[in-house]
Amino acid sequence: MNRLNVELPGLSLKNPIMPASGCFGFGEEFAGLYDLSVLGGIMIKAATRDERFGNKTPRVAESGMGMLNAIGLQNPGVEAILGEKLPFLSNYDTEIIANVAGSTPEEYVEVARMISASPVVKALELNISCPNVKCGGLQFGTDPVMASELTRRVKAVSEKPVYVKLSPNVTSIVEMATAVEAAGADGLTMINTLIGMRIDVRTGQPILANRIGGLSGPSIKPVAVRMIHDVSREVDIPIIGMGGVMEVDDVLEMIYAGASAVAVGTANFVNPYICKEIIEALPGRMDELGIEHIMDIRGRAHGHLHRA
Amino acid sequence: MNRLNVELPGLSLKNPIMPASGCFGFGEEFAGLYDLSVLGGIMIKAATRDERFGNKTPRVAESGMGMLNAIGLQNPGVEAILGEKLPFLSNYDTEIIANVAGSTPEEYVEVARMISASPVVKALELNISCPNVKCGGLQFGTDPVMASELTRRVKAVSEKPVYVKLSPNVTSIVEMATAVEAAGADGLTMINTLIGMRIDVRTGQPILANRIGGLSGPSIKPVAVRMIHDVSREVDIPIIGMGGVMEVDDVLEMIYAGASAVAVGTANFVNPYICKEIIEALPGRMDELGIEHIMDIRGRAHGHLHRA
Amino acid sequence: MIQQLTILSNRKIAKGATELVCRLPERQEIAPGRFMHLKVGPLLRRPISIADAGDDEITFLFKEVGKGTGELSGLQPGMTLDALGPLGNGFPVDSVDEADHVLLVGGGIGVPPLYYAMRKLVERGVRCSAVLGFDTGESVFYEDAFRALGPTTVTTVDGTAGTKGFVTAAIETEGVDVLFACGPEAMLRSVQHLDIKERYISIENRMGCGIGACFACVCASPSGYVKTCTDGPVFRAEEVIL
Amino acid sequence: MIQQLTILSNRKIAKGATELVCRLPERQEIAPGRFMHLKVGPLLRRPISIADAGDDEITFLFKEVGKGTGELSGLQPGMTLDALGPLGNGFPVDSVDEADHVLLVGGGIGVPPLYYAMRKLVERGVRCSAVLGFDTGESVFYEDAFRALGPTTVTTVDGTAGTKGFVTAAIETEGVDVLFACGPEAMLRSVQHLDIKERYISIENRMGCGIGACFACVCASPSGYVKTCTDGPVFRAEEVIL
Ligand SMILES: Cc1cc2nc3c(=O)[nH]c(=O)nc-3n(C[C@H](O)[C@H](O)[C@H](O)COP(=O)(O)OP(=O)(O)OC[C@H]3O[C@@H](n4cnc5c(N)ncnc54)[C@H](O)[C@@H]3O)c2cc1C
Ligand SMILES: Cc1cc2nc3c(=O)[nH]c(=O)nc-3n(C[C@H](O)[C@H](O)[C@H](O)COP(=O)(O)OP(=O)(O)OC[C@H]3O[C@@H](n4cnc5c(N)ncnc54)[C@H](O)[C@@H]3O)c2cc1C
Ligand SMILES: Cc1cc2nc3c(=O)[nH]c(=O)nc-3n(C[C@H](O)[C@H](O)[C@H](O)COP(=O)(O)O)c2cc1C
Ligand SMILES: Cc1cc2nc3c(=O)[nH]c(=O)nc-3n(C[C@H](O)[C@H](O)[C@H](O)COP(=O)(O)O)c2cc1C
Ligand code: FES
Ligand code: FES
Repeated sequence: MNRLNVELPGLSLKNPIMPASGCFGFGEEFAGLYDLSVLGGIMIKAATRDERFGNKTPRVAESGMGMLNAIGLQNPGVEAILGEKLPFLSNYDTEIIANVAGSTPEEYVEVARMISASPVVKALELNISCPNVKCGGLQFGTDPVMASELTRRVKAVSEKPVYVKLSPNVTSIVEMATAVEAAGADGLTMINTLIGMRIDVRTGQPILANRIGGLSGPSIKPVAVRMIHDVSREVDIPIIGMGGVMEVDDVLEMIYAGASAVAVGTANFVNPYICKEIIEALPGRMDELGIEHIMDIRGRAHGHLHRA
Repeated sequence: MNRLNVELPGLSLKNPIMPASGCFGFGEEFAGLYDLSVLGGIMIKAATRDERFGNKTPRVAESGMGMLNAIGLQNPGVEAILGEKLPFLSNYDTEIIANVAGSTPEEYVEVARMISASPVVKALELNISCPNVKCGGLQFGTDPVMASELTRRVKAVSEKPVYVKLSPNVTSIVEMATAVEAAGADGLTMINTLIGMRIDVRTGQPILANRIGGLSGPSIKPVAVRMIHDVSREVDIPIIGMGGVMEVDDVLEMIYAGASAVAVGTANFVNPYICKEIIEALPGRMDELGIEHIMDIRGRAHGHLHRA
Repeated sequence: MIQQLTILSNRKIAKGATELVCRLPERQEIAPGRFMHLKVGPLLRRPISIADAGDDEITFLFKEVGKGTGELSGLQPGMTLDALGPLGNGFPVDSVDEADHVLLVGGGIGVPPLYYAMRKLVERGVRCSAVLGFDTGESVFYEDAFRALGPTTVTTVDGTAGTKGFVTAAIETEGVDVLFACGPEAMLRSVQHLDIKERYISIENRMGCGIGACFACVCASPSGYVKTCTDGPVFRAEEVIL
Repeated sequence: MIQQLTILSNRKIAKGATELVCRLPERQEIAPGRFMHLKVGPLLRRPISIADAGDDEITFLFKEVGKGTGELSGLQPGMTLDALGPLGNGFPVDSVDEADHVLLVGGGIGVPPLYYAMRKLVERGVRCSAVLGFDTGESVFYEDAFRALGPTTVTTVDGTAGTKGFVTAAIETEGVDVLFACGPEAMLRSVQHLDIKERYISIENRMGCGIGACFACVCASPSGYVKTCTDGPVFRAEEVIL
């Protein structure tokens, strides 16, 4: 019996673990370390219409148990991804989720249309929550009207199910979630990074060239768990949870809170084998806790279970 | 020359360091450890109209470098604070800031009226951002219209300057800040805690009896620095910064970001001597960095300085 | 009140029980039942009862349950440990009447503070007996040390050592004047109302500050609430509502 | 690629320079100029160049500047250190022509990888000379070790050892075929366009993953950008725009 498989719109996951977008590139670097086919899925780095070089460096700072990044959606552009990156990933038996970004609704639509047509891509992740780019990204993710309009337009052109990635930098994450659900989102992925800043006391200036960056890692896990918990009570579409997952118990916390699958971001930088290790550790930990199938515990923290 | 003094509405601080509300009780426990007169000020625990017993236990959980608390505004009520707590604090040469909370606007107004009349109290801190109580608290802190209305009503009765404590759980902290400034706030204190949740994987249930709690400590510092930075560019009233301050460089970061004084919360639980130690460490660190007066660096991260 | 302890030894003495002995930076008298608030890697400190103390030595006994206690168990002799304390109110070992018979009831990792309390009582010549409950034979510790001080009954849930059953079943209140108890909440609840004149129980609660300032550790009481860290952790049984 | 190194020694050898020698868990060949991504307390790893390596030993030289390097300096012999690596591309010590004259220019904490590079070149019989710049006499390290390998000039900014002035002032390009340089960005910028046939420079950049996946460490290049961690840290001088 497979105790770890999860069926989600467009995604037949052999286990609920996948690297988070932007934290695994297009898999190439990790393919040298372990067989990517062990992964439930891979959320690849954001694609924009054209190649982007991203922000100036420094692009990384640290604080407590958190990482601040301001990469700025550096990527080779959707055509290069289709031509050079996806063929490589097609060698692996794992579900590819393509992260779609842009500066204008038109760019999102165009990228979604192109990349969703690839047979390698099983679902889209609509990145309306990147805090590190001047135009686009975050403002779509903090206004429910803009977010639902964008979701509708992307859904209209996408050949694959669309998961919308929510920003935690909002007053009501539930309002955002229900808005994009009503607009046709097939699922949600949450959370993206919190906006943060570090200042170098020697210069008095922000450490990041972009001044602000996105906070990820253990620091944000309680925020993620709370938001997944609150949203999963109010929507009927599945949630892929993320935010500070470092070990197997963090995965369970997110699933108890209501997630159907879990993405691992920053932890890949600390231990590049982490996704594989968590997958291997899951069955043993489930035995200890008396969990038969991983989905048995989904949403158990709030007592009522979901369809999806 | 005093290199550390800061003059703010109602507050003549001998140095910019004070314990944050709820993290120092009413000073009694710490008075046995060091002379409270070394402190720039003390932000005392929230006062409500009547005694409150707060939430059920467990009230504390942990995550990464963060603490989750759900105390629930336990306090003896404003009359007991006036009668039993403030007389004790009047023995110390430090500025007392009274934290005002409530479930209804009427309760806030009543508490503010009563406590602001005490000669021991030099300023009020309007706590519109506590995530740990069912009624009141957070909803006043996430809606700019409610926040400004409440500020106006409290200002109308308060005999002392009013600082409004902002919640980070909003889409636009700048909007909240400018709204309460327009309503007459004399200053801002920020940030209160982020909302978070931890789940016990053995039970599948939230660790905190209140389910959610407020996240404080190093985990939230980059969020605090970013918000202080953004708000201080847009308002003319001073900011008392807080959120994850553990050491002297954290204080400097907040002042570079735009704070005029800094409160220390969770760190008091880790090291009850921390406020005193930071105050003692400041001049030496300022020497190393070539800072003559602490206010020389205020807001330097964004290049333009403020009045206030 | 912050002391740097120097690790002298750290070893597992039973299943789920590690004994950590440290040198105190200076001589001091520490009352049984008080605790130290220990700082290892996690943000907040960890409250651990004092299992024994001499002039310049202190002993803790702890169970590895998470990150904090996990790090405690990794401490090597020679390293230092940052301790806030001693904190809280202990067992009233000095005010017990010399003619009284004291029964000490401990469950699992609640046993350690009772050892120190019994040692102090016996030093004063007070008659003591102990009932100690463990899960299984492998988790029993300090049995001989207790026996050296007075009559001791050991119980295990699975019967692999001592009497089979819960500790509460082995309690004999006949002739007992004073009760000291420490252990899981269920055990405390069942000894709380025993027919013994004076009953003291040591309770546990998640803590923040450990010094009475944060209100994390409150416990309901007939008079409102009490704080575990400063009003306790040892309370008169009737002072707390469990 | 994650290795548990065992600390053999850890000592301050000059102002701002601590030498950490570790045992490798297994024999391996490590090219000079590569780095290890070390995990101590902070969340992210810390990139540190390899200052020397033998069959089963590896040496790092680092300057304490923050939490991560602070913790590195506290490691005691016998402890283990979690290291990801070796990572990146090093100096082309094996492809340098045997007839060439290699000049190695290092500044401050940029000096360590050059020692290992020079040792490897000299082993192959390549003619080498070194120019090493430090702040002050107290911060000079490895001077004798370099001299044992070939002609070495030391400079200090304040003139308290060697030639007074910046390292760049002491460079003599006459007859030099290959340049290896590592040091502060200002130094690299001034040696980047020296009139030497082949120039290799090792650059620093804040890193996330260290393996090419996160795009934290990019550097502008005439062809777009390069990643310091996988395309570098050693680059041909004309490949990067500083
Ligand atoms: C007054 C007092 C005395 C204690 N004496 C002992 C002792 O002598 N030996 C012993 O093994 N244990 C003792 N405990 C329990 C001990 O404090 C916890 O087991 C320990 O804090 C768990 O930390 P952790 O990081 O390993 O576990 P985690 O579960 O990772 O801890 C997470 C958080 O929960 C808190 N926490 C978890 N369990 C408890 C608990 N049972 N009580 C209080 N806080 C808890 C931790 O302090 C921390 O803040 C005592 C507790 C109290 C209140
Ligand atoms: C390829 C490479 C090789 C290096 N080799 C050496 C060496 O041999 N000896 C040595 O002393 N130092 C070396 N450094 C610099 C060293 O990595 C930093 O000094 C160290 O990471 C600082 O960590 P910290 O926690 O002490 O300081 P903090 O300032 O607290 O670090 C905060 C964050 O900034 C990063 N950071 C800070 N300064 C630097 C820097 N100069 N380069 C890269 N990241 C930085 C840290 O990695 C961390 O993520 C090298 C850097 C690179 C990129
Ligand atoms: C370096 C870095 C790059 C990221 N790039 C992207 C991205 O391209 N698209 C996206 O949707 N999220 C991106 N994220 C956000 C992560 O996918 C994830 O939502 C977030 O980091 C929280 O998870 P974590 O705490 O496990 O890292 C990035 C995060 C980091 C740290
Ligand atoms: C245990 C606890 C109790 C708190 N009680 C209050 C309170 O009564 N009123 C209030 O305005 N803020 C309260 N806070 C919030 C703090 O004042 C502060 O804004 C927050 O903790 C961030 O600072 P820190 O990271 O330094 O703790 C409390 C925080 C903690 C941890
Ligand atoms: S732990 Fe803070 S009051 Fe008891
Ligand atoms: S550090 Fe991640 S790409 Fe170089």
